[in-house]
Amino acid sequence: MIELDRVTKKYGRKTVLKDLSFTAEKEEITCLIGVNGAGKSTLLKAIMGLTPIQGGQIRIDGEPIGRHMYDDKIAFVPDTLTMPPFMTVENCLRFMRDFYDRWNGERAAHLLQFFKLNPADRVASLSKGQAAKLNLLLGLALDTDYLLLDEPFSGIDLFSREQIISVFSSELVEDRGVLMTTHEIEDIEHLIDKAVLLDQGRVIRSIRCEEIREREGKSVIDVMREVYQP
Amino acid sequence: MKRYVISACFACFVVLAIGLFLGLASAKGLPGFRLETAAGDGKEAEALLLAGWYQNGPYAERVTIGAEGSEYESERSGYERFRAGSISVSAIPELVRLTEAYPGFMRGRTHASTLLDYYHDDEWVIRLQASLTLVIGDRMAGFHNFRIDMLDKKTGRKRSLTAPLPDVLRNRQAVVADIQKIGDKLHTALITFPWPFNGQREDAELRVYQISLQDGEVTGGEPLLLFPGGADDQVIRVGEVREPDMTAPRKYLLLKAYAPDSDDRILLYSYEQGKTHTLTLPAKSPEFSGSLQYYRDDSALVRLLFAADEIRMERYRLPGFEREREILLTPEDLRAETFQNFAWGENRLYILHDANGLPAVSALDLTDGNVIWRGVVRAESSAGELEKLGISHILIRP
Amino acid sequence: MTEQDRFDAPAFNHREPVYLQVVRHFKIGIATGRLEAGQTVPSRRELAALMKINPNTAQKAYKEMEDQGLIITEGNAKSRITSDEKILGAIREELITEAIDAFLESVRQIGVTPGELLDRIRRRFERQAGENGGHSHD
Amino acid sequence: MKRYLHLVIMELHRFWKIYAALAALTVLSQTAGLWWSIRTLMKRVHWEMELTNLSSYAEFANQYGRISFMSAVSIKEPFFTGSVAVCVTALLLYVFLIWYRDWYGKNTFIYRLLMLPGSRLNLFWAKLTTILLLSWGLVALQIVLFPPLMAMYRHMVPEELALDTSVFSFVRHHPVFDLLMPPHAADFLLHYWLGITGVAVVFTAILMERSFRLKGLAAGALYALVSGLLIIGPVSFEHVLYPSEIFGLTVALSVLLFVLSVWISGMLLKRKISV
Repeated sequence: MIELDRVTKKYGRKTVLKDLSFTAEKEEITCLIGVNGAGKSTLLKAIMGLTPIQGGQIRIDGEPIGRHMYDDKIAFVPDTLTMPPFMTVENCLRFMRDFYDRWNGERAAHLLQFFKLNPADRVASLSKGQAAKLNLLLGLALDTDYLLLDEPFSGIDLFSREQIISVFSSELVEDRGVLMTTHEIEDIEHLIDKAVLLDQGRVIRSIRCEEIREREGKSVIDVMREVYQP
Repeated sequence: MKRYVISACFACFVVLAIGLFLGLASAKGLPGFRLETAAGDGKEAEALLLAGWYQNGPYAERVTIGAEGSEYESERSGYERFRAGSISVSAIPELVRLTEAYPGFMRGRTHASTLLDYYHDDEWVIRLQASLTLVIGDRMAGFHNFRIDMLDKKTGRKRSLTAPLPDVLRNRQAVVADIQKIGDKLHTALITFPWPFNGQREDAELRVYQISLQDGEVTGGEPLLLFPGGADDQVIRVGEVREPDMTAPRKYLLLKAYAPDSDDRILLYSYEQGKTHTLTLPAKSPEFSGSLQYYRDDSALVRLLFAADEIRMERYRLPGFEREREILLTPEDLRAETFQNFAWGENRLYILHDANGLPAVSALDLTDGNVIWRGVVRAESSAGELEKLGISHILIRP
Repeated sequence: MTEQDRFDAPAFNHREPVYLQVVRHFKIGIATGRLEAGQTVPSRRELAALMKINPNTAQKAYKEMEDQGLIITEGNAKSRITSDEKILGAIREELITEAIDAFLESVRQIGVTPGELLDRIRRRFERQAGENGGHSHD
Repeated sequence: MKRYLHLVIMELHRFWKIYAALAALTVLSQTAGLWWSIRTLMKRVHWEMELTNLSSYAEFANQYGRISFMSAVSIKEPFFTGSVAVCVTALLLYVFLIWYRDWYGKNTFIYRLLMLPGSRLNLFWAKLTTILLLSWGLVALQIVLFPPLMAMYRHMVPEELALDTSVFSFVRHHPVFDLLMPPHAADFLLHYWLGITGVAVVFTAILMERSFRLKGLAAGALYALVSGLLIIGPVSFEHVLYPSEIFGLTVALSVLLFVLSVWISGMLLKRKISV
């Protein structure tokens, strides 16, 4: 379980996250929803220890975050591919293999085929969709308990998007906890277990999607409408 | 895989190249020289070093040569060069000795100055400092005080005291000429000039104060005309006569004065008797191309006339200036073609000359003028290297 | 008929629980014969991939279907669709009832009399049957 | 250790194109410079000999002196010190770029680097090692370049005019080469130890800036300034301290600064750094 307990994050005088608390369970897909600037990406970075927080605590399976978690606990797929442009796709995979003990080479090879990526292509020459797929591949091929995804569908063509979405119903995310941010919920609404709605650095609503459908006959978008346009 | 191999090769290349470079550089690249004893006691060679230049292609390499071998300036480490060039290391051998023996006591005061002097005997190291003269407008503010630091050599304990300045020094400029510990008094010899200084030192005075090392009480200080009866309206230069150890206990203070168109005068002051006595000696004649120097120890004054083709040494016994002997030396006496340079040592005069085309040094006993030692420079590899070597002067080791 | 054809993902209604929609998808499959009685069903993971749904949802759908007796699991064997005629018959019954309810709900607002409605349905039904028959005779 | 080595190799790989260019510049510039200057000198010699009716090089050497390797170099000095200056400047700039390139551009590699398993201080060590290796690589190149340059000199200058010197003498008497590749092993280590300490201090300042942005920039600049003052500090007490004390103090302070820089950098990377 990823637990955020009254997390506060400031950039200078600007408070980006205010006393923010929520949890994301293992074996579930949790989606952070919010308009741009709601603090979604910052939140993921804070969980990954990529930016310091000024208050509160972040725990993963009860332990505070730290360098021990990068190998087998948690993997992060940022919203852009973060490999140097001079590297080839193959270089990227080797880089990961070199540094991570829990790199799953078989899965990487399988994903490479599935995404139809050419190992000899340079990062600099990849299309947006290809870059997003490689980015996802680098996260998915790590055998970690949790996977964080930042806007995995933004700016990606329709077919790539379908391919990426299909990942979430596959064994690739089975047994893992997925926490992703997005502001385009339509395509994946039926896929997610839990939605956490953020606004101005606060959690304003946290829902279990199937429950809200069953009890109130509302879609996640209906809830978002209620919340964001009262 | 390729990248790993390339990186490893790169690292190996770097280590090998630099290792080879430093390894080869550490081997002595420049020819070695040695000062070999040709006659006399080999121990004499240990007192001196020869300084000169070796022509290494386009570079004139500074080199010092001693009995144990040669050392090139450029082959020394940066630290050694820094050490040699540091202002906190004195160039005066007796102060170097004191610094090495008593680094704490000598800290920050390793230089010689006209307002600072040292005395050193079996029991004590004593330093007297006169605080700087202050000039305010055209007024002389004079000294503030004397400060005396004493180090008890046996216990290593340091004691300091200050003594007030005599009023008379408030309108005179002064330099410290010498200090001597006699009993529990520190005899402090000052040369004073009227202020404002008019460029003429005809009324320069010698004042010797006795400062009590118990309570700092200052007594004495009667003015003694430095050079009575001479040098009217003449600019004279006053200085101390060279001696082997300026910190050693002495019975007499010896000052010399030069003035244009006038004889040299040597003034002797006896600490015990408090009296002065002057010896007048002929100045260097304009025709004489060599140099004239005075040198002393506690028993005699030596007057040296050094020229490339002749050395004339006169010896006067102290305190009466009785002429003891005169020594005359020509290059032939040393089987040399010319005399090149000289240096004073403890009861020694070292003469740099050539011998069959090789650089050589001879040591003269100052007491009797006998040549007691002779050394020549030899090349450790091939004799031909000597042609590129030039010795300029003799250094006395601390 | 491939697995993919049998379980092809329907367009989900976001206002209704996905797992119930999966259950209905199964029921329609059984009713239309796309799924046969006694046939083994895909594993939870396979179903999620086939229908492009969250594995947790697939799990929940199977749980619901087991509760309803739609699929049965015996020991370690793979789950199968029930061969119980009573349940299979009830599915058809339920689907028809559900469809008629929905239909009536929407036409009630227009205000048609039951006589007119039945008449129209019959005529429509016959025409469609005729068209289909004509095609098959060609 | 494994991850550190992988990082070093990757960092080396990331710079290799510019590095190859620097190496090529060094080789070409120095070779061409020496060739050109010896040619110019020999032209002058021939012209002078014709003018003064000298018939042999030996006579010329007697009258005007010989042509040493040093004088050949000094005629076209910019080809030598210039190429060295370009290399030094490039590496000095890279001390900054080696960090900032991970933050800027479309692909912010620092995300990946900070998420690597193992201590984040590995990044610091790897980048420091890279800078040192790159510097030493150029020194090594210069070392292996000297013998061919000397050979070229001997080949182009007639024996009667040549004045032989060893590489070491040339380096010792050349202010720039003596600074960058002192032949005395102790000096070599000292120079590069102080250099690497300086790089560590600058790295720390960069990490301060990366952690606290504008405020960090001020803190980093202050840290670098104070470090600089501390290093040159002992020398300004030359009238009170003995050379051995000044030397010891400088070395001790540099060790202290190095350790402090590593510690601060480690803390910043662990707790304060932001992508």
